[in-house]
Amino acid sequence: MERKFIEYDFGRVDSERMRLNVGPQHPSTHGVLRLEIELEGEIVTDVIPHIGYLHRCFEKYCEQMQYPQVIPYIDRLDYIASMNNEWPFVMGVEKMMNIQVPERVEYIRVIFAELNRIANHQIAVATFGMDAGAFTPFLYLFRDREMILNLFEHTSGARLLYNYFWVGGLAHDVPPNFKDTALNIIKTVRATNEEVMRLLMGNKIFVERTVKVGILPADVAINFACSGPVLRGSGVEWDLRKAQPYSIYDRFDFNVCVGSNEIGVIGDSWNRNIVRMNEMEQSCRIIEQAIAQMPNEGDVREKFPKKVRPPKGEIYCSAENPKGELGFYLVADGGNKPFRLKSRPTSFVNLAVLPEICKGYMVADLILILGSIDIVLGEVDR
Amino acid sequence: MLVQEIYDNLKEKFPEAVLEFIGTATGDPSTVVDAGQIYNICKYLRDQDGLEFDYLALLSGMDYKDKFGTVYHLYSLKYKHRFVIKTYLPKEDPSLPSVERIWKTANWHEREAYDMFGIKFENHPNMIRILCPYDWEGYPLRKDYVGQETYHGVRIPV
Amino acid sequence: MLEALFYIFAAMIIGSAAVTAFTKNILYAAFALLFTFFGVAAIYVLLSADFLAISQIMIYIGGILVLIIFGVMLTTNVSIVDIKEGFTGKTSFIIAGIFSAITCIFFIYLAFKMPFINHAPKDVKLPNDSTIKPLGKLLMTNYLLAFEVASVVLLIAIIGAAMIARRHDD
Amino acid sequence: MGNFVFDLIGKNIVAALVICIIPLVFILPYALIAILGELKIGAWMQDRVGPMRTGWKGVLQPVAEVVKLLQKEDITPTIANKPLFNLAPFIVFIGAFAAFAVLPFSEKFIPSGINLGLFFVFAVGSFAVIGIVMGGWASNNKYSLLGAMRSVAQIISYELPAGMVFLSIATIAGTLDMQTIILNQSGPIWNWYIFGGPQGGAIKFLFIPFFVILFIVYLISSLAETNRTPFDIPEGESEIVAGYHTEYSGMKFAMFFMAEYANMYVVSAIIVILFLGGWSSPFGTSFMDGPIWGIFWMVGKAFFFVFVQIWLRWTLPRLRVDQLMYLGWKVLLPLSIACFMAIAFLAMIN
Repeated sequence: MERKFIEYDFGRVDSERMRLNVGPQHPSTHGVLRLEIELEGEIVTDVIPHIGYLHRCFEKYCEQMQYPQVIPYIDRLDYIASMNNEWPFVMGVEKMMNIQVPERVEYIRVIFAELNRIANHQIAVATFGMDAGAFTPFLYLFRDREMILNLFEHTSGARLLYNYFWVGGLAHDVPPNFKDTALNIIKTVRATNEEVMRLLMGNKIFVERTVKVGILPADVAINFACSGPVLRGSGVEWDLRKAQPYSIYDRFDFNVCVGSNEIGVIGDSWNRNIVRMNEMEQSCRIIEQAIAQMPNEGDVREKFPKKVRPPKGEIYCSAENPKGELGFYLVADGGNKPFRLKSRPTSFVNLAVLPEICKGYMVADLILILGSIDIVLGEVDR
Repeated sequence: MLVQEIYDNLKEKFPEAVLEFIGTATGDPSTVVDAGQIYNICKYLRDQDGLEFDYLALLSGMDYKDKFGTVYHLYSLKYKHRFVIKTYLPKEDPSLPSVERIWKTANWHEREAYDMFGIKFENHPNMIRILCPYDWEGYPLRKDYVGQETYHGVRIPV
Repeated sequence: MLEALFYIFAAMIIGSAAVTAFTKNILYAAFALLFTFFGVAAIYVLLSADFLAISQIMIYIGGILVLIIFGVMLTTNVSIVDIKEGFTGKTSFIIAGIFSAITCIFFIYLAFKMPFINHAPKDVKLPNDSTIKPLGKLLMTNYLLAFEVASVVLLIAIIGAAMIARRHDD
Repeated sequence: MGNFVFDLIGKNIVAALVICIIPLVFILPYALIAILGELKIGAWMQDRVGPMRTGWKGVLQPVAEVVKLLQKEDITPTIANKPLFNLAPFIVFIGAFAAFAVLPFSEKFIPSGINLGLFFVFAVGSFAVIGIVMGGWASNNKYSLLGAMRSVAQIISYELPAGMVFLSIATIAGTLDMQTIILNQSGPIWNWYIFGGPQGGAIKFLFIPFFVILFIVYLISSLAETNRTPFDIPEGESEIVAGYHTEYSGMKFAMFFMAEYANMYVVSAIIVILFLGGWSSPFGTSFMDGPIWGIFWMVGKAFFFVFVQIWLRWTLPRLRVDQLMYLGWKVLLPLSIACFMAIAFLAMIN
């Protein structure tokens, strides 16, 4: 077959500038992302992200699958925060079918979602540190993440792709020592976070590297529909858990962390990460409260519908994922398969802002800015 | 503000362009508008005091079997209200104005809708495929899509 | 043994200098200079001029050669320019040949007329001690003016380079 | 003073060859130990066990890695400039190895006791620059070129503060010869230059702050000259993949690797010679002193600084290019010049 010539205009090419392909095989693109960057010396003048290397037709598959079968596919979107991913989908289907899940299920869901948020932020901060050349905090944070994954494994049987939140309940009940384990995890997480704050976030070199790098003003962030720590790092107090409380988040006392001018400038790479660090602490607080309030007895599977067959209609259900707002626009035609399931992929939307904020910085900064946005290519490409 | 009030406000401002209000028993109500007017309507929704939909959460392309469509999910961070707009497009050569100049985030969403459904967005700065390879044939999320058999000489498993 | 070393290094100098002169790739020429400079430094060592030898390495290899390579590399696509371009016709070839022949003969004549070749003592005893002390003394006494003037020239060069390299847009 | 090889077999060509080979014989096991140290110290700092499978507690891991590198396919990219691509690792290694010519190991062994030791070390550093540019350019890879350019800019910039440190020590010692510099510091521990040098009296205490500053300046510049963290910008793996040796594999990569480790030893040894008394014993001339103990002290002290480099690598993040240049030109250079002038002044009034 003859190879077609692909025409696309990426603007004027200046002969004195150098075009550099960062990725798809590059140590710090966090997956198979290809950035076509234009350099003037070491200054980045343009960035064109090319995505889709991991595209696997998620939405097309969903149209062929029955509702419960969709959940494992959803796990594979943002495979670092699978628990959180499943939530908006099952919540959407439950809303369509008018299922009120038991209290105990809600509490377990909150605890797991928050634990997974901690795990995700640990990876985000760790890999961000590694982008800056600090390797040791990476392993400290991964050591703690291991505990969270072990708990998930004991509960759901899987370490990464859990398939745990089901429509109307949960796949399994929690293990007997669940509460103690979770409290123990919180204790360790807090201790390590304190250490990481000193070792990494407060490190003079690290601060110099990340402060005033990749400044994302609040209005630009909103215009690009950024969400999660990227938006909150720019000082916008927007957290779906507070703004549109879903599930039982209105019962907990926690703060929405936003960036500040304290060390960096609002919206810079350092602030995006300090938001993540602070959110881990808030998640710990939520988990503590949830464990204290959680009912001990109750069946987590009693509300399973016999047939998952939402009535004709459509719903957009979103939840605050670690990376931002993950939503599913679900169109049901009354059958047992979704007519259309469109996801609002957080990383996809957040990545779109990258070309906007990294012009004029150096190559090394570009890598840091990319790291501070915290993308997962599984979600970008779907 | 309630969805109904926003709809009334919009209907008053654009009597011809706003076509229909779909309220469902379950799920979100939505408003169908004329595809050709989508840019003006969105601009109004963003800039009008009291509405200020500054956040485009999601732009999806749709294939309703007999027609195509686009769906816009809007938030207002200030007033914390949401609104859903829909457009319907003909089967042949679907195209409508781009809202990229209103919400930059629409850039990639519209490219995705083009990539998956072949819906063309006018005035879009860079209307090329985004997820599929640039020389892919067909629009995969259309209901009547039949995949390529080979791509650059490589057989595609079904 | 020293003589054998001398001939090895001399061959290296001439060979690499020939590469510098005749290669069509500018970068090869620049890198061949490395061996020329290094060979010259080695000859200095054989002459017991240790300070000179190390200065040769430092200034010529560490300074000038790096500068040349940078200049070649950072100038867009110079490394693929065909040097033969602009070489027009036989006339220039003949003129260049005549000039080089004259220069060559002149230098050979000069070499045999120079007093330091004809009148040098045959069995010169190379100094075993370092040359750094006498050099330093001479530079600070007899040749102080020349030394200082050289530094002024270098200063002017640095300031000029800084002026040229400065961005003019602000 | 002198050279034990010459004492043993006389001043002939065999002796000269033996002297040339001794540092090479030193570098190979040293590199293995340093690699093991890098792995194990990293593991220890990061709360893990590190390699455990090869040999007892994994001590043979570096050997396995060297064997792996030897067996690896030697890939030369088709669009690379082959002669220069193949030559570059050797030139880089020559640069590192040449410095060993003037590094004393003991009072009885220095490969070449020339009077210009410090100057020589300073000069042969430029070989590495040429080799790195050669490798980076010949790879025909943009990452390599970026890495090479960064590396050269970095090494040249940090040679200046290092040179000022050398000058200060030369001023106070009155020589550029390594052995004499060490001999000046022999005796009790407070004769070391970091503690103010051999001169006595109250003026010694005026010297100490300047020497400490110079010591820190040289420690920082040495990290930059060997491309170690936090100055590993030329090979910053998260930005430019591996910098100038992106395209190298197998033995040629091993040469670059070995050159880096050899350089680590060279700069550590120079720190020890300039500030910490070289091979002289910290207990004065009476205890644990002598040619054999000299080797122990020299290598032991140098290994401590190799350890410091490894330690920093696993602790600190990486700087950015402009910050690196800022530090080199606007902080270290003025600081070292000021210290040099102060020391020259103090030496004059002393």
